[in-house]
Amino acid sequence: MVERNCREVKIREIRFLGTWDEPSDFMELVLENPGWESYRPGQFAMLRAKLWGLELPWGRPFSISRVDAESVTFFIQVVGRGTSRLAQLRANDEVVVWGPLGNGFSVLPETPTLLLAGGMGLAPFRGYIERHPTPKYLRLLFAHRPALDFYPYSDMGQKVRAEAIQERSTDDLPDIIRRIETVMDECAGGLALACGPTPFLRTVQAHALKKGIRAEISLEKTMACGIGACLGCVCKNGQDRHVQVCAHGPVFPVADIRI
Amino acid sequence: MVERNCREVKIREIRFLGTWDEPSDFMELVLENPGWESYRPGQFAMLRAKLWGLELPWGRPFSISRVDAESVTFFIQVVGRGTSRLAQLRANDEVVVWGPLGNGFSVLPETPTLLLAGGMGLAPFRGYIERHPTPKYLRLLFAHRPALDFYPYSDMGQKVRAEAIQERSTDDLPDIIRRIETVMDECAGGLALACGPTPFLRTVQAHALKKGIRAEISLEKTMACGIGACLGCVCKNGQDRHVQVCAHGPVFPVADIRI
Amino acid sequence: MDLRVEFAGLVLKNPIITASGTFGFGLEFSSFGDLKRLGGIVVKGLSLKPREGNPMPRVSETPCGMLNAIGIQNPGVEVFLRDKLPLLPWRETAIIANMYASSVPEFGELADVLAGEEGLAALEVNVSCPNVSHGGAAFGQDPAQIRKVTEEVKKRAKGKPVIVKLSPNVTDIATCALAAQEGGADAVSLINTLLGMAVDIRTRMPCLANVVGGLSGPAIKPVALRCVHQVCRKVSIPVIGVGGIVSAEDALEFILLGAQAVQVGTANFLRPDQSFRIIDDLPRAMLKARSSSLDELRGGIKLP
Amino acid sequence: MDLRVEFAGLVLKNPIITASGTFGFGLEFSSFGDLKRLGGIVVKGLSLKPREGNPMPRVSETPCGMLNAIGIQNPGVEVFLRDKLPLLPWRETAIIANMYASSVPEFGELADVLAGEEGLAALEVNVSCPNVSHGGAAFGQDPAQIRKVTEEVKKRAKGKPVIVKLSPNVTDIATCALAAQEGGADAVSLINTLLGMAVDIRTRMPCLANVVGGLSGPAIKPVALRCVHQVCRKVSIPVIGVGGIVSAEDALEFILLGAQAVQVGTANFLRPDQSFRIIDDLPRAMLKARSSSLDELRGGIKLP
Ligand SMILES: Cc1cc2nc3c(=O)[nH]c(=O)nc-3n(C[C@H](O)[C@H](O)[C@H](O)COP(=O)(O)OP(=O)(O)OC[C@H]3O[C@@H](n4cnc5c(N)ncnc54)[C@H](O)[C@@H]3O)c2cc1C
Ligand SMILES: Cc1cc2nc3c(=O)[nH]c(=O)nc-3n(C[C@H](O)[C@H](O)[C@H](O)COP(=O)(O)OP(=O)(O)OC[C@H]3O[C@@H](n4cnc5c(N)ncnc54)[C@H](O)[C@@H]3O)c2cc1C
Ligand SMILES: Cc1cc2nc3c(=O)[nH]c(=O)nc-3n(C[C@H](O)[C@H](O)[C@H](O)COP(=O)(O)O)c2cc1C
Ligand SMILES: Cc1cc2nc3c(=O)[nH]c(=O)nc-3n(C[C@H](O)[C@H](O)[C@H](O)COP(=O)(O)O)c2cc1C
Ligand code: FES
Ligand code: FES
Repeated sequence: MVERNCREVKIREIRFLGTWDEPSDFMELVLENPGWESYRPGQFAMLRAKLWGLELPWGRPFSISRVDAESVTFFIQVVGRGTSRLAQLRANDEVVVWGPLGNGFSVLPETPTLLLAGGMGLAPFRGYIERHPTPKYLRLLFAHRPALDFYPYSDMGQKVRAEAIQERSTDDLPDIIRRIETVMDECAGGLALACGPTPFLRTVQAHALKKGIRAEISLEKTMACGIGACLGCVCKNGQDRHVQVCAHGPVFPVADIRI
Repeated sequence: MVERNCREVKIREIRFLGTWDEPSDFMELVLENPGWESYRPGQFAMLRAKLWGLELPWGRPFSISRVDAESVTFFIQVVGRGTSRLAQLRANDEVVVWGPLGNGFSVLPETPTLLLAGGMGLAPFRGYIERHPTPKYLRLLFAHRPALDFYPYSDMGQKVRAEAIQERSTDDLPDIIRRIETVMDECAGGLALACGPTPFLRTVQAHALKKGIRAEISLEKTMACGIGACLGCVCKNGQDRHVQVCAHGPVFPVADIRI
Repeated sequence: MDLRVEFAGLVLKNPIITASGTFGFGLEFSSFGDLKRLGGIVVKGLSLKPREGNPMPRVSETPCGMLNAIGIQNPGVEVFLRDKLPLLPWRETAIIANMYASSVPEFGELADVLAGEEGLAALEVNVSCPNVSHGGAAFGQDPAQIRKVTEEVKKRAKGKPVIVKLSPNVTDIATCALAAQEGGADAVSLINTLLGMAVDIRTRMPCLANVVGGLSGPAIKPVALRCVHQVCRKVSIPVIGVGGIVSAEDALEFILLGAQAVQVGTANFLRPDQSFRIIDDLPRAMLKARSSSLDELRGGIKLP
Repeated sequence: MDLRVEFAGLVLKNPIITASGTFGFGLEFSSFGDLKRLGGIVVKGLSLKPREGNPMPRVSETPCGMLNAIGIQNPGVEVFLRDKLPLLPWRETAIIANMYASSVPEFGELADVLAGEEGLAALEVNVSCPNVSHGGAAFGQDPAQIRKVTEEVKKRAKGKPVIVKLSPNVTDIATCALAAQEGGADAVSLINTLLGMAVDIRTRMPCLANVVGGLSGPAIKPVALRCVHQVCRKVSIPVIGVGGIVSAEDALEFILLGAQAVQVGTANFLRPDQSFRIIDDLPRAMLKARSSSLDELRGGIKLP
């Protein structure tokens, strides 16, 4: 495993992918690689811009979206105080990062693997696809609300069999849920990996448990430390015990966690 | 008098004049002019960068250094939290300003007027010289510690009779004090205006009172509101009453204030 | 959107009142906004005689907050009534006198002077000033004293609403609020500042000449919300929320907990038009809370 | 520069101790710095039996601070002693057990279990947790209870130093400190968190499932400094300063007021190597305070 560390690195680039709903921007944040080549997709890092000063005492967790020799990319939606401050940064500004943190998704070569992404849940799968030893076994189902151009989807769609469904209104939800269940059934002998909003994960979890499909889900919780120390990000595990999502997850086998 | 207002204006330029002593930078901050053509030199404004967020709840007071049709210039030394955040700004960033605030220096046409500046106290005299109806009556004495290049002195020296004395160590102080007293004596029938650190002002005040020289001094106090409301910036006046430096000053006739 | 609020005999255009000591006598702000637009103005603390206040330094900035130890500098109640009040738009905006005294009889005397003034909508009794060696704080930390002061002021208020301003520097603020209610208060306002301190390691001196001072600003909002929550559940009189409010959302948080109105203090230093901006922003914040009526929102907190 | 401090039978490499609940069991931070470099580590609050703690959400960020209502989730003292303590560098760094219980006898039992452990340098008695409905807070707000708990723990501590951690949610913290001293405490640490609250106007719910929680971080530093000042002037036992410390300068502020050492809490979330950075930075901050010795600086505040 790579050594977790806490480093100050420079921003190489901030690419704005578009503005959806006030004040929600989508952006890719490209940082100098702090030495994370051997990260496992599904792992995340805590980010903190130096200009936050003390007003926001916590870093913010983001999935590591992709890593190459020189850089690390995060795919970020502006939703609040920290993310809007990140959006104000410019190339060469410094950010503090610590990671890679938590557990990544399982990688089973030559096993049909279904990637279920809801919205920003797409982020970790970019690196997952890039690093998978047998990408032709991968299949991506992407459920989204804002237009597809805001996401790094087309890139990913070129590498694996991919399908996107848009939720234009809540009326579309039953169809989407059905579609998720259908593709999960189609992959039943393989592995299903999911990342997205909680209701989305609930659908996946319920169906996987019902059909006995091997599946893993990546949870999102507000995090203060990101390293298992504050006990602020817990969920109940299979034994009804509180476990830290940052340290024991964020990726859990579906049967091991209550959401 | 110009209407005081509170406006968000863009930064046109930040010119770094040099770094003296860690972490002390000297810079000129040029902002869009919020409509301050009729300001009176010696007046100040409160500045607040939007990126301060809530961590620093107060604006910061700076003398208005010069104003032209399009812009307002401040001359700023980085000494702490607010000024170092100002130094991180870039052109087109927004700052909140309110002003012009307080009282400016007296302007007496065709009266020999001595401008006594200590360090950053040079700032207001730049505009004073530019706006004076009879600049040939002006004379500038500038006491400084960092090298002269860090200050907008040469500009000013071209317009009026000027002299700079550097304090290289505290051993130089007696000479500087003597020099101040000598030039004050030379201008005794006119007006002496002083802006600078408190010990500098004390020298000027003591000598002016002793010799009955008409003189005004500009005081510096930590300010929260800048408009006379919080009572955080008071000094005792001639009647031993607390008066707000921001609203009753920052420029006071020497006899009216205790420092 | 109708933002009017009525309570304790007060009728306010909107729930945004400027807090004592942070808005001067109001006039200082008149070039930054129209004072008539404010829900109310609580003026700087007034005493019977003029007070010079504490020595300098009196204020110190802290992370997301500030300390002050002004020591109730004020020109005295007579000068206020003669020189300041007539210039304020008291017919259009509730002007509230903040009262400071160091004994029960003195509070009574001060109430006598203020009660007859047509221009004053209410009296706010400051029993919680941490910045004067005796008086203020001592009163505010003892429920029996709070009750006595309240009774005395109420007796002489000639029907004007009496608001008692409470200190958070106590083990149990709800008991203090109850004492005010029993003393006849028409409302309570809370919180005054938290007792705090700052030091400068270079000079090795406290940052305030008074050594300790009152902490205010966004830093204390969580404490203020907690106090308002505790008090709203204990008393039947109206509550005015104060502490760390800088935005319309912040104001609605207090109202959600049951406050009738709020006071904006330190935020007036963020920029002098901040109270006006908060008022402008209230309708947008109401949308965010999915509400079109303050009455609907008020006290609507969903507790587990 | 010699940064060693000795007090209450403890010998620390430097005055920087990590605060309970913010540094886990220490091991979580071992890849961000060498634990042996710390002056001490106070581990997460321990109870006799394992505790699951409060429901989620448990934490909420506030301006320059945070609220927590973890509710002393911990695996129980046995698991700590068996699985965690042996992995800690207890020969090189003072490991301090933070004790939580809901009655005097329970505190006594817990002390019995901990007292014999070679790996523990001291016991810290948490009589000030605001996040558990009974016990914690109630104890910490009553000097008589503080004294009783202290006596009980001290009696069973087998000579290990007993530190009593005090709550700021009281009218008079110095009296609480005196009660600890009279009960036999070897030192007091202060402050624990301020009782606070946050609400979300969109959901209309409190941000914490527990409704109220403890406020910590830079926001509370002025309150912590004031409390340490008040206590240092009242007690003769050593004082450990806690609350809002994020930098070496902050640490020296507390020492200037008389603290022997400090604890760093919320700052560990700013970045996980922050406590180590504070230690690295101490010599520079000492220069700023024109001092080359902590003993020279300690209590050196110049009061008017
Ligand atoms: C393991 C993990 C991986 C993550 N990966 C990513 C990622 O790759 N890309 C990404 O953009 N985000 C990701 N997130 C979510 C991200 O951490 C949050 O969006 C971010 O912390 C919000 O910070 P903020 O300061 O902008 O919002 P805050 O100011 O802290 O919150 C503002 C408001 O937004 C709400 N809010 C918080 N998070 C969200 C959300 N996700 N959606 C809608 N509202 C929200 C809060 O409840 C609050 O009311 C991840 C989270 C976790 C735990
Ligand atoms: C009317 C008026 C006009 C002013 N005009 C100018 C001007 O034209 N140009 C300019 O650069 N400054 C000017 N100042 C001073 C300026 O306001 C302060 O330097 C500034 O507010 C410091 O803010 P900060 O946040 O960087 O420092 P803070 O973080 O608030 O303070 C940091 C530390 O620096 C100390 N400190 C504060 N001010 C000074 C100082 N002036 N010198 C040395 N140490 C200091 C503080 O005591 C504190 O310990 C003026 C002040 C007043 C009252
Ligand atoms: C500079 C200053 C002066 C104050 N003076 C008074 C006062 O005279 N009377 C009073 O009751 N409260 C006074 N206060 C307290 C405020 O009215 C308010 O209760 C407190 O600041 C908390 O609100 P805030 O966080 O919005 O500032 C003062 C506060 C400040 C910052
Ligand atoms: C998440 C969290 C958990 C805490 N848990 C404990 C605890 O178990 N026992 C205890 O005595 N204090 C606990 N505290 C209080 C801290 O030890 C410390 O007293 C307080 O946070 C103030 O210091 P700070 O401002 O540096 O964080 C906790 C604080 C936080 C933020
Ligand atoms: S974020 Fe601190 S334990 Fe997970
Ligand atoms: S800065 Fe507020 S009165 Fe001068």
